[in-house]
Amino acid sequence: MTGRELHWEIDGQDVAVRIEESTAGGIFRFGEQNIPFTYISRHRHGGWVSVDGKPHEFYVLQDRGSHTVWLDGRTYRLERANKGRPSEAAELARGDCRITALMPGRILRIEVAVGDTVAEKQILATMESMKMETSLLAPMAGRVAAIHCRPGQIVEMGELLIVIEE
Amino acid sequence: MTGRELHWEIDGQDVAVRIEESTAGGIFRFGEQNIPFTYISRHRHGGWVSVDGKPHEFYVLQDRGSHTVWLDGRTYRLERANKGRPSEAAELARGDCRITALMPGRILRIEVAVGDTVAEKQILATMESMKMETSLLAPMAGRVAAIHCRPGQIVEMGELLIVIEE
Amino acid sequence: MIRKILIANRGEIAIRISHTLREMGIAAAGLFTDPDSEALHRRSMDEAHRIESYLDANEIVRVALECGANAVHPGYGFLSESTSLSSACEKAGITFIGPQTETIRSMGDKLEARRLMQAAGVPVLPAWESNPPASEYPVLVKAVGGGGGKGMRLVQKPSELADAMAAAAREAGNAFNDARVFIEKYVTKPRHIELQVVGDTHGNVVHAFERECSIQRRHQKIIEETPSPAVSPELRATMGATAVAAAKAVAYRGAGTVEFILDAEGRHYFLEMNTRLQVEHPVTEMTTGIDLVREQVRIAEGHPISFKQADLRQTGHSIECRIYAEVPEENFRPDTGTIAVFRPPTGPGVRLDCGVEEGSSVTIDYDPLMAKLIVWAPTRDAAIERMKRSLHDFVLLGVRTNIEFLGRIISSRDFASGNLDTHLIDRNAALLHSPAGTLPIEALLAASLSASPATNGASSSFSNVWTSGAWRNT
Amino acid sequence: MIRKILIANRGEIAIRISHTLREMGIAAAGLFTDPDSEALHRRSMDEAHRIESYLDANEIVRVALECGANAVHPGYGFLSESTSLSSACEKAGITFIGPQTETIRSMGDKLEARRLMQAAGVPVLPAWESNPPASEYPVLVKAVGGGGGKGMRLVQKPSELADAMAAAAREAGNAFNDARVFIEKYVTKPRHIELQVVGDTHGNVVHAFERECSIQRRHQKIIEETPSPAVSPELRATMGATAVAAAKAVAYRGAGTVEFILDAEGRHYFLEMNTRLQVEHPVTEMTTGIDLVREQVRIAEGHPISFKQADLRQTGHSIECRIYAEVPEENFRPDTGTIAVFRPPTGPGVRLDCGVEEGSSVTIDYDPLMAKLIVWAPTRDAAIERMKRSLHDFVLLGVRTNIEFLGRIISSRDFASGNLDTHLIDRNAALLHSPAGTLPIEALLAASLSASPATNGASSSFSNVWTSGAWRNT
Repeated sequence: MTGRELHWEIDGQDVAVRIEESTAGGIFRFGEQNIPFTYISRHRHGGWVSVDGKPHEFYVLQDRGSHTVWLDGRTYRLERANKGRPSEAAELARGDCRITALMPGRILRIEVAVGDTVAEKQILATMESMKMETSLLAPMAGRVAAIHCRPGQIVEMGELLIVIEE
Repeated sequence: MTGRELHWEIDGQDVAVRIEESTAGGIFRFGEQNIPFTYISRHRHGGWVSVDGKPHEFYVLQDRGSHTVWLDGRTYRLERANKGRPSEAAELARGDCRITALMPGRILRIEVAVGDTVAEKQILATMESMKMETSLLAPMAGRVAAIHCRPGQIVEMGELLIVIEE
Repeated sequence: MIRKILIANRGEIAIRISHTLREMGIAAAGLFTDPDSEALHRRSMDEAHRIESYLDANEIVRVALECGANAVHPGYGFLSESTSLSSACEKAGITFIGPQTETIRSMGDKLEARRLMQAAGVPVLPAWESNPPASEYPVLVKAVGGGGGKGMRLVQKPSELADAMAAAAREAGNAFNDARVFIEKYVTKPRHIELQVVGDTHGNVVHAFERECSIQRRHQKIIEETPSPAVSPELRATMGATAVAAAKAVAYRGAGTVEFILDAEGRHYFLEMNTRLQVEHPVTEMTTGIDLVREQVRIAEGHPISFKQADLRQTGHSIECRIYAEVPEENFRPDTGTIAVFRPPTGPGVRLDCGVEEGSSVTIDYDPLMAKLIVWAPTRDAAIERMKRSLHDFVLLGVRTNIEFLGRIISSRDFASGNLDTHLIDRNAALLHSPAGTLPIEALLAASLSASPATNGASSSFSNVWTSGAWRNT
Repeated sequence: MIRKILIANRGEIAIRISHTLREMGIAAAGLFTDPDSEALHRRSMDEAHRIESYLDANEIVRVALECGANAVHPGYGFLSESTSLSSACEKAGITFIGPQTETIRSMGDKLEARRLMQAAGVPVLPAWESNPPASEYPVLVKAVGGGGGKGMRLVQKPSELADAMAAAAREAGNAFNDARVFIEKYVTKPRHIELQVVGDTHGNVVHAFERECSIQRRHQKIIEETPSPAVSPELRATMGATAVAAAKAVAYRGAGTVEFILDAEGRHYFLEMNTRLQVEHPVTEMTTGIDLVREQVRIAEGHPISFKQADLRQTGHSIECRIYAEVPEENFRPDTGTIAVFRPPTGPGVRLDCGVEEGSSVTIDYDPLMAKLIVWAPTRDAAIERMKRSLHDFVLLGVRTNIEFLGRIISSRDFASGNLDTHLIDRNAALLHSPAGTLPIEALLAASLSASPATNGASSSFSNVWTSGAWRNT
């Protein structure tokens, strides 16, 4: 058996789990619980484990540190905890307000310019994705500090588009 | 473009082909023909190529030198040619007669012993596979020279079971 | 005699059409754009040709001529309801599988369609060109050339009308190149019921019963079924006769759909006519046994309809769920990605019309509809249970989907009761989110078994980890 | 009220039963042996329990008691027609989903079944215990306890009878522990037509029409369809009434099948009764809309049959192909291996009842049936075309299959004409082999693109490489 410890961030908490496993199965330690599991089979993206006599099918997909888990017909998203270091998200979330792309798509129009004063809910830009348009609204009143995109540009989900400062 | 030459054994002949390809496609040279092809997509076990404007889906599975090709709804079996060396099959196919397993399965009974004289079509052994029984018959009259299996044994397809000599 | 058909579409509908064509012994020619160069529909055709855009009628007709196709099937969406493709086909001497250009044109103009229907005795909603009586409010401002909720505004009181009409006209002008708007009576709890009709070149028109399409998000259907729990045999006969009258009024040719609003009092009103194959046509096929694509092709060849009204019968119940690449929890934003795991459900009464497979990319370029899951069962209750089971078994990872959201709607009490209307999802916002705060420990185990040693930082949205009572400490 | 059912079977049928149970809200408990520890059916259940053998009735009942299942579904094969399981269930107070033990016993004894059927007015073939008149030859020697062609001998003339009876008795004794044999009139060009019957505990019996099962290899059905092209409405009514009379004669409970031989003159004779769900039950489900497993469970719960004879109707045409891991070219020897590529067909009218997936192992331990591909279409011709298309689209690599062989039968002129009998495959030996001597150059390209640099020696069986005329030298 080999053992390893992992940390998950659940509800803002760093949760440690430990797996001791051989090829056939092992023990999953979580808090004070010791949960035996056995593998029924494995495949490229997951497998079947038997826990307490019940088979559970799972698929897990890793994408940039985020884990999507499909288990018995439901999907869960899990993030690894970042022991010690404050997370990037926490670093950014102060001061000005950053407008990011809500979905991957194409910027159609930018309705403001750097230096403009904007009201809350004012339309800043419009983007299109899969034949649908969405307007990006100012989440607060302020001044346009920066524009990081231009009309026609293809943007990824989460990409920084516009910065508003108070 | 990179090029490589391959040899296939087709109808007992060594047939040479040459592929010059880049990631997008290439040229397949066979005899005096030069056939351009382009990849539409690739996947783990094959892909789609466009030849002369027509898309062809294929899957290829390699198993011990043998290639199974699924192309457009039909399956083909191909063998690589063995340049120079005489094939193992040719080496063996003289003198005595070797009885091999016709299917993977379990040996049920062996009806003869080493040294026995057997008649043509005499039952030598019985094996079972997936609830079906098959008898192995002597393909010629002769003497049992060797028995390489025992009742209860699981055998692979093609495994040598019994040798009959003239 | 049609020998080769160019399918001027993509995705699941292009593949579904190709299935029938191959079964009819007709060659299926396909189209693909650069973003679709590896798309499954390109690879499912007997041949496929590269084009710049699925919206360029001249390019499509040119390809048809070059590849020797003597007919074009437009599918749904794209150019299926544009006169540009049907008239370009006509000029080129190619059969357009759909109604006459004139039918498409007149039904595409909501005001003209209203006039034609009224003249044919089809009930329509009260409508005005401007200033309806105050007693008629709320009213709906609608685009004459519109669809899909664009150029539409709900107006609660007369003082808001002028602004709403101006805004709607602007939107309509941008979207449809036609800024005309009109005002229609607003139905408070509308059900969306549509009738499938089929007409041939010999003057025969029959209807193939109704489809209930009330479950919508962003004015787009996501769950359809037939029979409708709201339609009695008497109402079915009445609405069927109305739909046939509507189709006869425009000498309808091929497969088409007459959409109605059914109000809370059970009155039905003509909404619009879709002059093409409908996304949700499979539920009609599952309950009547008709292959609507085969029927379209046969009618285009000049054959009479292969069945009579009296031959048709609704058997059992069928439900369709549209599987979208989208995130319902985030206002249904479309998602993109590469499908890493694709394991569709199987078994009795399950049909999948599908445009993707493992390895397929879902890009921003086109509609996020990936597949349609259709079930059939003898009763509505059994069909609901079958759909629940099938959605539960459907694994699609690599892009986010509405599969679990559909499962929550199908499992909801409102859906089970059959008491549907187009606002059901708006009213049940809780359905948008998966029940929060419960992470089964098996999911944590699964993630832990698969996690690589490296760590990344971010936050998770589960409020606690749920554990069953059955764990033993060892 | 049944809460949990132990499915005493494996593979596709165990999974198909679990689908219906899950849709009924009944827990599905499964069984697996060591060779099946990674089998798909084990993983498709709500829970699964390890056993030594699917053939040990006591072990199965013990598992049922331990896991709290209050019913056992035997599927087909294994213990489904053995009285050991039904009586062990009875003793343990567990519901056996099938007929009474006495029905299984009497129908399992071919002589007693004949007697019962004759008394009920069901036509049977002439039979003798010994020495039939010389004018009746050829005759068939059959095992009383037999099935699947074991203990069966065709005898052409009286002088061969004694030897044949001795050999058949020896074989029957070994196979069924019952050496009794009898002699039956041999039908030269027999069709195998069976009637689906359903009976309940309230004395109701209805039939759900026929299935034609004449396409067989090694006395095992491989293609089944309904309606039978040989059965006229009048014959259907007659055979249906006969089947109902047969079922009533044994107070039949649950779903069962009455098998008939239909001779070249259109006369039908009772062959045997299968007291269980049939492998080919899906074609009946596709054309009648009945869920036979649901009906079995409801009847076991004491409900009356959920339909009346007059409610039932055959709609359209359905064909089933059994997908085996075998090599038709090599006398149908079973093959084993791991499924490396599994891409089943999809689309309208296609159903797959399947026991494997990518990565599944097919071992020597059990029957090589991997899946059943079932299609439905409005007409027999359309169903044939749909089956051709579906078989063509079915990719299954890693183990050899009969998929292409099935495609050749389905595409044959004999099959299209509907002029079937149980010797069709023997008569058309050419169907066993794929058309030899033609290797498309694209296949050589595909192999070359995928080949690794290493070389191995062996020989290939293609007599030449086929090239189309379209290649250009560049």
